[in-house]
Amino acid sequence: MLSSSIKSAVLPVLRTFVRFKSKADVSPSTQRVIGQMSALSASKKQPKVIRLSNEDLIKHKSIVNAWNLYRRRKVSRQRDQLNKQYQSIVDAMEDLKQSEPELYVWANTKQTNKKFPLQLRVPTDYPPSQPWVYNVKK
Amino acid sequence: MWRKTASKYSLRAIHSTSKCLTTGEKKVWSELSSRSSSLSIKNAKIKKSLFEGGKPETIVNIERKAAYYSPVDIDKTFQLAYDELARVSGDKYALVDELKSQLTSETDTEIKAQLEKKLNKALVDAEIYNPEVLYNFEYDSELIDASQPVYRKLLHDKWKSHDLMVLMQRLEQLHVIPDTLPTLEPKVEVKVKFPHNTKSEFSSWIVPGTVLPAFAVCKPPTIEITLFDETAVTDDSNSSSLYTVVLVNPDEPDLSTNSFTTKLHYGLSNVPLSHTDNQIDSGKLLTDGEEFTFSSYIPILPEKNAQIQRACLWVFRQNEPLTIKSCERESFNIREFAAIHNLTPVGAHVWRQTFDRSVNAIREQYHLPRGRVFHRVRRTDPYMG
Amino acid sequence: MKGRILGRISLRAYSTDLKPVVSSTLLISRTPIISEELTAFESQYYKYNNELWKRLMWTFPKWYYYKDGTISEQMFKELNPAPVFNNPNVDFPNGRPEIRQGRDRRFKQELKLPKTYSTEVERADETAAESSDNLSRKIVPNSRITKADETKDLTSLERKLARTLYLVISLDGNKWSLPNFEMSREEKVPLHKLAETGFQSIGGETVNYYNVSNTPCHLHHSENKKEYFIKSHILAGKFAPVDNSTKFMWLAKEELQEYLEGAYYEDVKHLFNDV
Amino acid sequence: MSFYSSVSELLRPVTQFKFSSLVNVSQVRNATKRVSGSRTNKNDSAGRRLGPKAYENTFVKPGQIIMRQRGTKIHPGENVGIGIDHTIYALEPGYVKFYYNPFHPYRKYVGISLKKDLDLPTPHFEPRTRRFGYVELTGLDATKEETRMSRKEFLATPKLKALQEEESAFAHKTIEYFKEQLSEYKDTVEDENMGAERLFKIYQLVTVGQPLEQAQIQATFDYLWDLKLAHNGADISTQREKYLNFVEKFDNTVSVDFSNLQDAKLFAYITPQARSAKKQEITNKLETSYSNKVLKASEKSEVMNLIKSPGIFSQKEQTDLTDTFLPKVLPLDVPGSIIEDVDTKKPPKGVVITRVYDAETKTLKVVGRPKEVYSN
Repeated sequence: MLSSSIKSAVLPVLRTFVRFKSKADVSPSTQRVIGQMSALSASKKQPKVIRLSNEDLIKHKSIVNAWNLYRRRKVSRQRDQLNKQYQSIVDAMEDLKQSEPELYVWANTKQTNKKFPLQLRVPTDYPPSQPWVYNVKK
Repeated sequence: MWRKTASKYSLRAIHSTSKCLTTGEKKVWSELSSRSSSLSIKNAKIKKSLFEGGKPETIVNIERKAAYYSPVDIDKTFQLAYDELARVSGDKYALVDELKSQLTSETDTEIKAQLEKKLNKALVDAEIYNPEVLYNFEYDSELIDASQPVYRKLLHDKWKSHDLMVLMQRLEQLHVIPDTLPTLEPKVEVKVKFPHNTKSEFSSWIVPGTVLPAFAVCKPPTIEITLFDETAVTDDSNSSSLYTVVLVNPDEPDLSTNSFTTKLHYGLSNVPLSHTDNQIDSGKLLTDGEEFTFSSYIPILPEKNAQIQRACLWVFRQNEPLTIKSCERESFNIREFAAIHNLTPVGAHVWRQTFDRSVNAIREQYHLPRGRVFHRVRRTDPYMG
Repeated sequence: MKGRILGRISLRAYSTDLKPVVSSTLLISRTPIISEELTAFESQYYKYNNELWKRLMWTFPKWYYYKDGTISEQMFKELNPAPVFNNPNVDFPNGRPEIRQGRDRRFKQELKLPKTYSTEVERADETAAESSDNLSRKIVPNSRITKADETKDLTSLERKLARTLYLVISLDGNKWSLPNFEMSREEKVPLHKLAETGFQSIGGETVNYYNVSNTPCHLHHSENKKEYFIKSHILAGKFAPVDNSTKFMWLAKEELQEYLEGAYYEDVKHLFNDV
Repeated sequence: MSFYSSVSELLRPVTQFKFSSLVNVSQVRNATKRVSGSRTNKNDSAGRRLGPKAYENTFVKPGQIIMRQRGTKIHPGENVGIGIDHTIYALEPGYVKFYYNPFHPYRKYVGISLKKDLDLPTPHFEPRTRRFGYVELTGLDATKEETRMSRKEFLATPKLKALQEEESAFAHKTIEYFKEQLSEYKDTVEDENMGAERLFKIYQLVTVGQPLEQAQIQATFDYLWDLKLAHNGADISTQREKYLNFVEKFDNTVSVDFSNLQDAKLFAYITPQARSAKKQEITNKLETSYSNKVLKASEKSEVMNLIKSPGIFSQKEQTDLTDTFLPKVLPLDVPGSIIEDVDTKKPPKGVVITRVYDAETKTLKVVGRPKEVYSN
C-alpha cells in the first residue's frame, strides 16, 4: 500500500510518464529471461581496474602491513590470556587435589543435565530498546 | 592493559591526522643522525606526497596527474597505519640498542656471532615495514644500499622469488650440474653482462641459458656478485671474502675419444668483494685486472656443426688467498681445481653459444687457428673413451 | 564409603587448626550486549576497505529492478540523473569520464533509492504506537551510550554495554572485593554450591545466572585463606543487597584495577576480559 | 658440497638385477577354461611378438629396437627413446643395461651404456658420459660446408648486409661530424681521429643505457683490449700510457650532448658536481619564474632553451620538464588562464571559447581562454 507521502512524491513524476512499447521483437517471457541473465553477467557492469600510483601502492602495502601486525598482536595477546586462564584452572585443581580431595571430586564431577542458557545473546551493533531484563520469574 | 595503550594511541592518532613527523613515536623513522640516509626518500616532493597526500608526484604528466584519483581515505588510513608500524619499529630499535650494548661487553666469539645474527635480524625487522624503504626498493634503485641489512633482505627475497628459480632450472636442464660440478647450493646472485655491446639486445644482463653470438661475447664480461649472507662481510684482512671466478666450456669436441673435454676460458682469483663493492667490471679490470687474472679471457668460439656449447661460469668462495700462476686451458678438470684449492662453489651462471658468421673474424683477432669443420650428419661411431 | 572419607577429612581438619580456610569467590560477569568498540585504526581500516569494495562493485542492474516505463523507474531516474557523457568537444580538467550503463566506471556508484517514508512532514494523527507498527518508517538505531553511562551510575547493569562487567561488593563501604564466601570447617559443600548459596544469601535471589562450571578457575592464596574462583554469568534480574549497608558495583576491567587491592588485582587480572 | 655428501649415500644405485630373472617367470593362466568354448572365445588373434629384442650387455646401434611392449612395462632410461606404441629403441651405440632408478624405485628401466663396464644408472652427481659423433671434414669439403647457409640465413643475408652498410655509413658520418666539431678544440686535442672515434663509441654505449662515466671507462677498456690483441702478447705499456694520458686530457676538455644527436653539439666538459648544481639552478629558475602562469611565446622559447641546455639533462628528464612546464593545455587553476565574462558569440582576438566540465556543480561551463594556454 502506497502511503500518502509516496503518492505526493509520485505525482510530479507522472507528468513525464510515457508507456513504452517493447523495444525488441521478443516475447515478454524471453525478455524477462534476458533481463535476469544480464543481471547475473559481468558484461558492461564491471568497474575500471584500480591502477594505483607508486605512492598509493606503497601506502596500500603499508596499510596492509600495519593491519597484519595489529591483528597478529591482538590475537597473540588473546592467546596468551587464554593460556594463563587454563594454567590457573590446572593450578587450582592440583591444589584442590592435594588439600581437599573431597572438594576435588565434587569439582571434577561432570554436570550432565546442565543446559546452555538461551538468554545469552550475541552482541549486536546497536542495543535493544530495553537493554536489560530486570524481572526474573523463578 | 593493552586497551589503555590502544585508546591513548588512537586519541593521539586522531589529533595528528594530516601533520606528520611531529609526535615522539614517529621520530623512529624520521631521525637520520643514527640511520643511513638511504633509508629515506631522497626526492622531497615525493616524500611530501607520500605523507601528506594530494596528487602523486611520481606521475609527471600534468594531464594524467589531474585525471588520477587516489582511493578514498587512503591518506588518513595510511597515517594511522604509519603510527602503528613506527611503534613496532620503535620496539625493535630498543632491542637493537640493547643488543649493541651487549655486543660491546661480550668477549666470547661464539656468543658474539649469535648476538650479531640477532642484531642483524632486529635491524631488518626495524626497517622492513618502513614505507620509505619500500618505496626506495621498488622505485629508486639508486638508493638501494646493500650495506643496510634491510635492503639485503629485500634483495634476497626478490632474487629467491624469481631469478634463483630460473637459474636453477637452467643449470639442471642444461646439465651444467652435474657435468661441471656435482651440485650447487646458491649463496650469491651472479649476474653477467657484456658491456662492450652497442646493440640493445646484447647489452643488458643475460638471462641464464640464452644463446649468444660470438661477437656479443668477444670481450670480457662484467660480473656482478651480490652477497646476501652476513658472514661474508669483508674487511681487507679477512680472507673469506675473496672469490674465484672460472668460465669453462664442457662441450669442447675431443675426436680421439669421440667425446668432449672441458676447456678453461677465463680465470680470476683473489677478487675481494663486499656488499657494496660487488662488481667485477671494466674499471676494476683496467686497474687490477693483471693481479686477478690467472687465465685471460678467450671467448668460446664453437666450430661449424659442433652443435651448441655451454659457457658455464662458476663463482667460488676462497678459504685462503691463492697463488695460481697459470692453468692449462685444455682438458681442464674443474672438480679437481675446486678440490685442490679448497674452493666452495657459491654461485653459477650459464649461457650458450653456437657457430655463427662472426666466429672466424674473432678467431683471427685472438690469433687462434681457423676452426675445424664437422660433417653436419651425426655418425654412429661408438664412444672410444 | 563416602561417609568414611568425610569422617577422616573432618578428623584431620580438627587435628590441625592452622589449616587455611577454604572459601569460594564468585566471579559473576555481565557479558557485552553490543559489539566491541573499535580503535581508531580499526574503524579507519574498515572504512578504507569498504570504500575499495564499493569502488570495485558491479554496476547496479537498473533494468532488472526497474522496468522501462514504470512509475518506479521514473522515480529512480529523478533521483539518479545520468552523468555528463564523454563529449569530445568539452574539456574535462580532471580526466575524461568513462560512462557504462549510466555509471562512471572510475568511481564507486552512488545510488539514491526512493525512500519509503517522507522526510519533511509527520502525520499529525499518527500515534507513537501506530508509527512503531508502520513498516515503512525510518529506521533509527538506539544509541550505544545509555542513560547509565551519562549519569555514571556504577551500580547499573545498563552501563558500558560493549564491555564485560564484574560484580564487586563492599560490606563496610571502603574495602571493595569480589563476593567471597567462607566454608565452615564442620560441613563441606561443593565450591560452586558454596558460591551460589552465598550469593543468594547476600542479595542474589532476584538474579537469573548461569554457573559456567563446577570447576574453580583460579586459586588465590591469602594469609590462612584459600580463595577458589567460580565463574558465572548474570543473564537477567538485578542484584539487590539484603543488607542495606552492603554496597555493590558493576565494573569493567580497568575500573576493577582502581577498586581492588593492588597485589590481589595483579594475581587475578588475567581472569577478566579485555573486551 | 655438504648437500652432496649428505645425499650421495641415498642415491647410490641399487644393485642391478639379472635380466633373466625378469623374463623367466613362467606364464600362469588363472581363468577357468571351459571344454566346449564359448561364443566370445572364438576370435583368437595371432601373438603380437612382444618382449625384449636385445638383452643385457648386447651391443646395439642407434635406432635398434630393444623392447616391444604394451604400456611401459619397462621405462626408457639413458640414451634410449620411446615410440608411440611404447617401443623402446636405442639412441646411441652401446651396451643395453636393465636397471632400477633410485628416484623411481618401483620402475624397471632400460638404458644404453656407452662402455661395457659402465653400469647404469650413472651416479646422480657424476658427469654424464657423452658421445660426440661428428666427423671432421678437410679440404674443399670443409670450405664448402663452412660457407653453407641455412635457408633462413640465406634469405636474411641481403637484409643484414643492407643494415650493416647503413650502420657503417652512420658511423662514418657521425665520426666525420665529430671531427669537424673537434677542430674548435685544436689546441688541447691533438689526435682528432682518435677523439672522434672515442666520442662515437661513447655515444653508442650511452644510447644502450650506460651512464656517461661508465661509458668512458668502457671505451678506454675496449680500446686497450683491442690494442693488446693486435700486439699478440707483446709489451704495450708505452701505448697504454699514451692512450690513458690522451683520455684523461680529452675527457676533461670536451663532451657531447647525447640527449639529441640530430643537433648534437660539443661543449666544454663540466664535472658531475657542477652539472648537478646547474641542474638545480635551472629547475629553480623554471619553478620561480615560469611555473603557474600564462607564458608568452618568447617566454616559452626561453623555457625550451633552458631545458635543452647542452649536457645538463638526460632525455627522460627533458621530456619530464617539458611536460611540467610546457604542457599541451595549461590547467584551469593557473591564474589568468580563464576569462570568465566573455561574449561567446563574438570573442575578442586571442581568446578561444571552450566548454569545460565543472566537477563541483557537475555541469558544463562555457569559458574563454587566452590562446597562450595551448602549447601550439
